[in-house]
This record gives sequence, C-alpha cells and structure tokens, in this order.
Amino acid sequence: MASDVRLLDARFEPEHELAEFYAAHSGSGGIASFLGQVRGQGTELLELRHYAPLTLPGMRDLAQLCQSRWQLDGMLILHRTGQMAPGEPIVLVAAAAPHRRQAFAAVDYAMDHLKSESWFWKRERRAGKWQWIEPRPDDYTAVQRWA
Amino acid sequence: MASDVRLLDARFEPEHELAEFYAAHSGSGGIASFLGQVRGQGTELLELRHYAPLTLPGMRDLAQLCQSRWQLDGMLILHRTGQMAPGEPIVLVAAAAPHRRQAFAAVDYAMDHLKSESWFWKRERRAGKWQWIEPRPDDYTAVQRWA
Amino acid sequence: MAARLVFLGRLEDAAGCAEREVAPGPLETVLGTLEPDLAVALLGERVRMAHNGVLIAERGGIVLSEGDELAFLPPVSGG
Amino acid sequence: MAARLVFLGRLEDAAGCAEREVAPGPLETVLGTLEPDLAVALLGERVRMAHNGVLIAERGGIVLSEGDELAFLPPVSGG
Repeated sequence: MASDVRLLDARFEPEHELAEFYAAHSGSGGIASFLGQVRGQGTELLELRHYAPLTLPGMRDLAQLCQSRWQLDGMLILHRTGQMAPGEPIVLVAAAAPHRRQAFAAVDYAMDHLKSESWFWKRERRAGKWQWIEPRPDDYTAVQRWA
Repeated sequence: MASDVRLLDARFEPEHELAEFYAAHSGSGGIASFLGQVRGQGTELLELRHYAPLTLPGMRDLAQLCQSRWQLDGMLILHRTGQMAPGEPIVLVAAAAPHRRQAFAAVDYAMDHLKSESWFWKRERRAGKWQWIEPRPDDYTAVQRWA
Repeated sequence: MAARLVFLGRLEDAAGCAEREVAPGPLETVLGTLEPDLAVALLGERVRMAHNGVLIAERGGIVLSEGDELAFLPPVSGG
Repeated sequence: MAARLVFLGRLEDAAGCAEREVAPGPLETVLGTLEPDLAVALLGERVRMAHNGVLIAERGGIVLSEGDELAFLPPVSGG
C-alpha cells in the first residue's frame, strides 16, 4: 500500500491533494476523506506547534497502523503546522479501499488519533491574546472507541 | 442549510464537485466525504437504473433527514445513473459541519441509505453477460445500525 | 389510451422489456392477461408498487385507469 | 557545549521561551537551577519527556550530557 504522509508548514490546497489521490486510486471501490479547517467564531489566528523528532514519525506510524488494521489501497495524511487564519485547511486525511466501511473506518480512526494522540500543540489568538488549547474530554472518548 | 442533491446521467468529476463544496464551506470546522467508484475485477460495465418519480425525491428526503439528525452546514449527494466503466465515479457524498463527528456520521448514514434504501437497481456486464446485482446482506446490516 | 406497467431491475428481464401497455382495469384482471411466470414474479413478497409515481402500502383494490402507470420495484441495490 | 531543554505547548508560556540551554548533569540538578514554578510545571503528571528525540518511559535516572536535548511534552491537542 502506498501511503502519503506529510507535515506542511505552508498553506495547502485540499482539493488539489484530493484530486491527485483520486487519480492515483481510480481502481478502488471507495475513497473516504476528512478535511479539518480553522473555524472563525472569534479565532483570529490558530497556531499548531509540533516536535520534529516525534511528530512526523508518529504520523507515519499512524498510517502504518491503519494499513495493518484495515484492507486499504492507499492512505493520505496531511497536517499543517504554523499559523493559520480562519477558513484555512489544517488536516486532510483520505483512505482508498476496496470496501466502503474499511475506507470510512481508517479515516475516522486516523482523525481520532491525530486529535488526541499525535504530537501537536494548538493555541489560538482571540481578541489579540494567545491561549493554548487543552484537549477536549470528548477527544479522549472518541479515541477510546477503538481500544 | 444548503443541500445539493443531483442525479446525473453522464460522467462527473468528483474532484471538481468537491472543490466547489470546499469553496462553499470554508467556514465549517470539518468536511467529510465519500466517493464510490466502479470496481474492475471482471466487471466490464456497470449500469444503474432508477425510477424517476421516486429516485431523486428519495435522495432529497435523505439529505433532509441527515439535516434534521445532525448539525450540518451543507450536504452534497451526487449519484450516477446509466452505464459506467471501471474507475468511473458512481456516488459522491459530502457533509460540512461545525464538528467532525457530525460530518462523518451524516456521510456514513447517507451512504448506508443510498446503498440499501434508495431507488436504484444495478446490473453489471461480465464476460459479455448482463446480470442484476442483488443487495448484499451486509448492506442491510449497515443500515440497521442507525435504527 | 392504455395503462402502463413499468418493470424495474430484474423484473425487466422477467418481462423481457422495461414497460408494457395494458388494458385498464383492476390489477388482478391486468395480471391475468400476463404470462403466468411474470405475474408470479410481480407479486413476489419483496416487490413494491408505485401507482402513478406514489408508493402504495396496500396491494388490495388497485384499479388502473386510462393513462395510469404502475411500477413494480424489486429490492434495490444502489450506491 | 551545554544541554538543551525544549518546552512544548503551554510549557513554553511557563518557561517564557521555547527552549533554554542548561549545564549538563542529572535531571534533578538541572531542574534545581530553574524557577521553582517552572520546575513544578515540568514535573506535572501528564507531562511526558523525550531524551534526544526518544520518548522515555521512566523519569528516574536521566542524566543530560553535553549536546543532549530533553523535551517536555504536555497533553497534545492536534487536528
């Protein structure tokens, strides 16, 4: 299985990334995807920090784990770091598989683990003030579904 | 909520449709999608028949149901009819929502219901012979998860 | 002007065509004019009907008027 | 050449910087040279550590050599 895992420090175009993924997997029965974007609602800027020795290797391990857990034809995991404005893409995950449920589950699983078990720290600027975001209790609940 | 529900009798470009959906929903926290494609493996052609008085209205009702069941910013349901070759897109579903789980669930639900409760009949040509496809038992299992 | 039967999915194979014109009348009478094998297939337990584009819950008492359309809908297989 | 402490997430605020050079030595000694509030934050139960980029399971017995990097990783919040 080919997996494409990247940590990006500049804005990316999810539609172009997904178009390439579609083109590479036209033989797959189904392709599920999830795009996460910066929400407005008072957020002026979002910043994602990472720890280089761990973050990308952890994302690669996650892709590997999905691959071993489900029958996949390919997997895409893109994650931004740095500062982003509302509306900007943060994360794009896609999975191609012979069967729909496999593709769905892999994307769902990868998102739950990116949220609560990957090496990212998020802060946002509201009314000119930066504040670190603590993980939400339901992020843990979500990831525990897979245990 | 804006929903875009279409029955298409000619090939469509899922990457373009999704690019438009992304552009229309840059304010949403998350956008989940699923693309179903014709698999090869001996299938020469796939044909989807529908019954015009019921099929599109049924798809619209499904979008409405998703809308009432989850908090969504927008929903896209595209479904092909007619003959398709391996690799061609059959169905594209996408949901934009403030929260990830809502977007996921809406796409998952819509796909399960398109598979087992929408007015489509599928046949495929293998080795020159057309054969109608019966629904698979696990399509029913899938849809019963939501009951 | 006749009434029309519409056959979806595998019922099209059973009928040998996608639709057929029939003389108006009660459904039982109409079915009596068809090949017995086809009539049996159309009355299968999992086959639903739509009268002029509206799904019908009860099979009893259907009468086809001139210009009516009755569609026979076997189990679906979409997506 | 000194050793280096790296502070992630909210620990960066607690430290007032993203990283800091310290004299090599056992971790307890190194922490003793920091502001007490910062030392307490770094030893928080949910803070993990990576020594030269490798997560460590046990906190005991860490000794920083010259050029070493010790990262303090509070609970993550990605995606």
